[in-house]
Amino acid sequence: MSQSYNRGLIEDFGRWREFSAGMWAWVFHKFTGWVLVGYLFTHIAVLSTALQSPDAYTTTIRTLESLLVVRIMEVGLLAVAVFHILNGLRLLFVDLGVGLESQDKSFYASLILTGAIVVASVPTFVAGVF
Amino acid sequence: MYEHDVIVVGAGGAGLRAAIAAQEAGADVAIVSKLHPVRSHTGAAEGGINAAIREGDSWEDHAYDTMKGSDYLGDAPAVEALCKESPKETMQLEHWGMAFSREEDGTVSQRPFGGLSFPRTTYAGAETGHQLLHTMYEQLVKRGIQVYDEWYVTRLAVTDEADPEERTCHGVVAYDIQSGEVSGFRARDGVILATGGLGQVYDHTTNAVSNTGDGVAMAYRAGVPIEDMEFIQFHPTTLPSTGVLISEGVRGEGGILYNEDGERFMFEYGYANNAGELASRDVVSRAELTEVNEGRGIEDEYVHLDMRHLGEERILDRLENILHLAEDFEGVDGLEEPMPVKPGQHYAMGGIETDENGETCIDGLYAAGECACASVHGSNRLGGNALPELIVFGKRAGYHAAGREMEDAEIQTGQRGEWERGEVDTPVEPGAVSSGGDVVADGGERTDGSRSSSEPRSDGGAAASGGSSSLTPEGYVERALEAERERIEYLLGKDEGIQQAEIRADVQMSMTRNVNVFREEGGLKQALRDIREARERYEDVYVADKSRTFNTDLVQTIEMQNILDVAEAITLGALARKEFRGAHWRKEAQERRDEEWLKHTMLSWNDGTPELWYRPVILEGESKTYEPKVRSY
Amino acid sequence: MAERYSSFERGGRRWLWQRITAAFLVVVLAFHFFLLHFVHHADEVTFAMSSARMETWTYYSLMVLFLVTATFHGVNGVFNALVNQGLTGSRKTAVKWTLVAASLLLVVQGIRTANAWAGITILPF
Amino acid sequence: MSTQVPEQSEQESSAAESETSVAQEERMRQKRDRAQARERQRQKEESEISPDDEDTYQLKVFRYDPEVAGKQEPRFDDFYVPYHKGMTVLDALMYARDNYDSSLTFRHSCRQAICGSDALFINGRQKLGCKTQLSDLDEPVRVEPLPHAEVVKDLVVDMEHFYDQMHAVEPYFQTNDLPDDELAEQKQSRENREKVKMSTRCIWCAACMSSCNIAAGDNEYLGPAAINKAYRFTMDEREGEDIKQHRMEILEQEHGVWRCQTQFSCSTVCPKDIPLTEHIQELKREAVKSNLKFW
Ligand SMILES: Cc1cc2nc3c(=O)[nH]c(=O)nc-3n(C[C@H](O)[C@H](O)[C@H](O)COP(=O)(O)OP(=O)(O)OC[C@H]3O[C@@H](n4cnc5c(N)ncnc54)[C@H](O)[C@@H]3O)c2cc1C
Ligand code: HEM
Ligand code: SF4
Ligand code: F3S
Ligand code: FES
Repeated sequence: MSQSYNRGLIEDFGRWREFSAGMWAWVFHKFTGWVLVGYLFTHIAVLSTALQSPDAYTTTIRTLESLLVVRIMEVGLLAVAVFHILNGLRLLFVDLGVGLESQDKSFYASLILTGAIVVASVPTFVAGVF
Repeated sequence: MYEHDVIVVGAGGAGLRAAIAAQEAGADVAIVSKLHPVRSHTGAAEGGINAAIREGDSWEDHAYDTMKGSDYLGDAPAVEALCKESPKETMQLEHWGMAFSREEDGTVSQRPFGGLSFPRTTYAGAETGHQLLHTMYEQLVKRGIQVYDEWYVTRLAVTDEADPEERTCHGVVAYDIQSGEVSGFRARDGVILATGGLGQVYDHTTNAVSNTGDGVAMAYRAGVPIEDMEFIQFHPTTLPSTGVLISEGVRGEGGILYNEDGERFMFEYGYANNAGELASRDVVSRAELTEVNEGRGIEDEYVHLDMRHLGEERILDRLENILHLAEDFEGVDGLEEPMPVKPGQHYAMGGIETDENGETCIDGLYAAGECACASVHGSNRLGGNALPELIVFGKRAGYHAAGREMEDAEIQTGQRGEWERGEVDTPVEPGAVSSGGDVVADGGERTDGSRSSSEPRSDGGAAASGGSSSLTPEGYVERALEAERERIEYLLGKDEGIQQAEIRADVQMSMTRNVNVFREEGGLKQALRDIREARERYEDVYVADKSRTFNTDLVQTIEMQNILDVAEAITLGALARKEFRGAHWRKEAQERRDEEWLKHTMLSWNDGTPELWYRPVILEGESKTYEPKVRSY
Repeated sequence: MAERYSSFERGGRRWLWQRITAAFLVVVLAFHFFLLHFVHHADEVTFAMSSARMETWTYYSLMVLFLVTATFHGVNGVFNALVNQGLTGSRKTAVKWTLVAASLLLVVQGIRTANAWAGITILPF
Repeated sequence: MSTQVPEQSEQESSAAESETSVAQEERMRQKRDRAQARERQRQKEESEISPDDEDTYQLKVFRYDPEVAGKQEPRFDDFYVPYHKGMTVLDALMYARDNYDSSLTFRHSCRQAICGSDALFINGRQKLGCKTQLSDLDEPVRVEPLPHAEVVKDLVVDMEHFYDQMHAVEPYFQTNDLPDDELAEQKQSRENREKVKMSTRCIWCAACMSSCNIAAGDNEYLGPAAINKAYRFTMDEREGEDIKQHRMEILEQEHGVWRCQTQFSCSTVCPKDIPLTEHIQELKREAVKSNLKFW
């Protein structure tokens, strides 16, 4: 057909307001997955300071751990990891064909559980930085 | 111009089966359809397909039931062909993978249906038509048969001999709804009409919005007689706002009908003291309308069908889909409140006259499915007999059009000298309006280009004028194409006038008021006057949407003419037939009159002045004659 | 019809491995987090402690396996995501090998670190 | 059931006669009055429908026409439609078209959720117009063409791509063991028919395809409806093992089942309640299983 109106990118991605549970789960899982790979690379980079000398390693870790931002980022990392794990489990069940009818509920459960775990572990994470 | 051996118009069950058969017979076939095939209304059929496939059943019994159900107005050769071939065709569907419901032993399930002496209705849940339609479309995809979908066929390209029986059909003209292109389709071997029902003639119907009787009207105007048009089946329980069917199952399980005053009117007013709500479709429909007409209807429109007393458990178990239908389409919770219902148009028994091979009297023109009348249903169709009709006669028409040898037909088509002429006293002239001026909207124009409307006109350029018979087949298609282009340009060019929606609503209302399950002379005449007036207004019709892209306004405007011609034909037949047979009831004559009326009502367009005549019914079957009996169960 | 799709790739294996690694990671990642943030607090980490753990043969192999699975899982996930977003043709091939290279680098670097802790020097790097 | 039993027609006429009483006339008079009142009401409604009317629904409808000046830039038009109980979005659109603007264009046919022509984007959800009660929606009711499809005009979208995907999975029954007797069926167990039952209900409305973000991003992705169509045959025991293998190969290709990221929107919007995600997931497992066999 020669003439037709293509509503373009906005059409494709501008509908987030209308996303349903499964789509949000997908978006979050993607996001957390990427953050985790990113972290994995940085993590190994930081740890490799051990190759220089034991002391370099210990000081790097100690300095980093004494910074509040790093602690906060760690909490963030925990949130990301916990959500990815929980939703990952949800997806594994979906792949096995278990509980598909309550997929939206299990997504909300992952969210709530993530929140709870993160809040509960904040004290442990920030302990000693102040 | 497009060219194929066989052109099938319409892609419902009948059209798809015809196309597959024509291809099997070696033809290059194409389907032209105003809807994509899977959108066809065959998909709405729920009940099932009658086929004598089991031990203890026989095609003879099926034929007997069908003939009895038809109130002895079916033609035996067609009825017997249907019943003999239905088993094989039904199994063919099964072999194509159709998902029929199954018995424990893996064979297909059958259920009892009204008017059948054996439970021979083969079904697939409550969605037999959907499964049938999709299974056949799948075969179409497999075979790579070409489909021109969303092409609206507007006119047949037929030669213009004075006698319709000498005419030949060379193709069709169609309008591409998506692009606005008008094009000719030349059919080297034949055109098969499979355009389905005509429910949109009424304002309340179980039929789809696209069931506007196009095929019947086009064939009629091209010269093919149309048969038994007055026989329209009404279903007593349809939802008022949409016409969605509420199956007989509700009443079967014990559902009760109440009027506005909460009276169980089937008994209280003695419409059917024995059977009550379970009386036959026509009896219940008439009872409901009597209630409404006498002021006891709810909102003067409908009655209540109540199933609450059956209890939630039983309803959920047996009638769950009914709950969904009432909820989705009427916003009513059947567990909490009674459901509104009223009678709705359901099926047209009549249609394009064909023989049992699907051929019309015009050479190269065939018809199958609901638009055709080989006459298997006579004056009343049995539930479950339409789907087998699609596959049996669709296939026959397909083979025949593609040139496969067929047994000679016993039904003779066309108007023959020896057959009785009919007379009917009409308050206004039926047929084409002959007002002066440049009006192409209402029909064709003379082939010689003159547009003097005082002379008879016809669609498809079939006016008898010398010289043009020398045209080549392509020439005829070309000429029809020109005429159609002109009409479309005219409609789009006109800037003011009246819109089709208004005329359509008026005709539909009048038909529902006057040519419904109740028919009496005064009402029928009123309908004819209304139709006449609508025809006159249609002369001034215009299309407000000027776009060439997906112009549904234009399509509906063209459909409107078909609605007019078909509505008039129904009314003329109803006015002529003074008896009560099958679905046709006349106040003036409330019994069946075999001495006088054991014959088909035939109507020929006759270039704009409809002519009524009668053809005798063929009751002699292969090995027995079906003697008319009282139709009681 | 189906011809359009004649060149198919058996994506099924990678899909399956993504699930298998995920299932493995659930356990190990949880263990990892728990051990390094709750049992031992991160700010108390020293080379010596890490070293002490790594010298245990089982812990060492678990961590290497952890690294390999996480890398596969993460990188494969990223690659899938890009392919799903419409990455095709030569760019796809390029990205694929870049990712493979990056993963190798990561794994090698990770093992070297672990070796440093564990005091293993047999490997050439 | 009869048309010929004489008592019945007598009953009918006697019922009619005895009712021609004073009461009956009174009824008829009331009925005429009511009809007139309704007619007046209707005219009133048509002449002065205003946004604040209690019994009207406001529709915001997407309009676009490549040829008509003023419609080439997409816009939303407001229509105020008088409401009656049971009115669906499709009814409202038809009313607006027949009474206000005959160029308002949308596909529709059956009005009963079986033809699949009127899947629309209604208040942010893919729904069938004919199966959506106005009373279930917040006002104004926003009606748009299906997202992720090219708009032909107003609410009509180009369906070709959807049809291509449906056709790409060899959507027809294939078997090697038909019974020799043309009058005998090829048996199928009840369980098996039950298993494929939901998948056979698809009406090709494309709501699922429109709701799937993956399908939006990858034009070659078969999409939930086509995969479901393939499921219908793959799981049918009447097709043999070799054909199943062949079907799995089609499904496993790059743009096949693996593309699905289990977003579930397809299952959420399907008007026929087909568990699409479940079917896709089952096929993924089938694919893995059949691959394991060859490892
Ligand atoms: C609600 C309902 C339930 C039913 N249940 C049963 C049942 O249980 N058992 C039974 O036996 N029967 C049943 N029937 C009757 C039966 O379904 C129909 O008679 C039958 O499906 C008609 O099929 P068809 O192929 O003739 O037409 P349709 O399926 O209506 O197809 C008509 C085709 O023609 C095309 N077309 C029309 N006009 C044009 C044009 N001008 N140009 C191009 N194309 C055109 C359309 O696009 C469409 O593809 C039922 C009917 C209804 C309405
Ligand atoms: C701990 C348990 C984990 C579980 C259960 C898990 C589960 C999953 C699953 C099931 C997927 C596939 C989603 C899909 O294809 O539909 C996935 C994707 C992904 N995972 Fe994990 N994962 C875990 C840990 C990790 C870790 C440690 C990383 C980082 C290295 C990671 C990075 C990713 C990435 C990048 C993706 C791809 C996301 C995308 O689609 O864009 N995951 N995960
Ligand atoms: S699967 Fe459901 S949503 Fe998708 S096309 Fe079929 S009926 Fe429509
Ligand atoms: S929405 Fe799309 S991602 Fe899968 S579950 Fe449905 S196809
Ligand atoms: S009109 Fe047919 S599905 Fe809605």
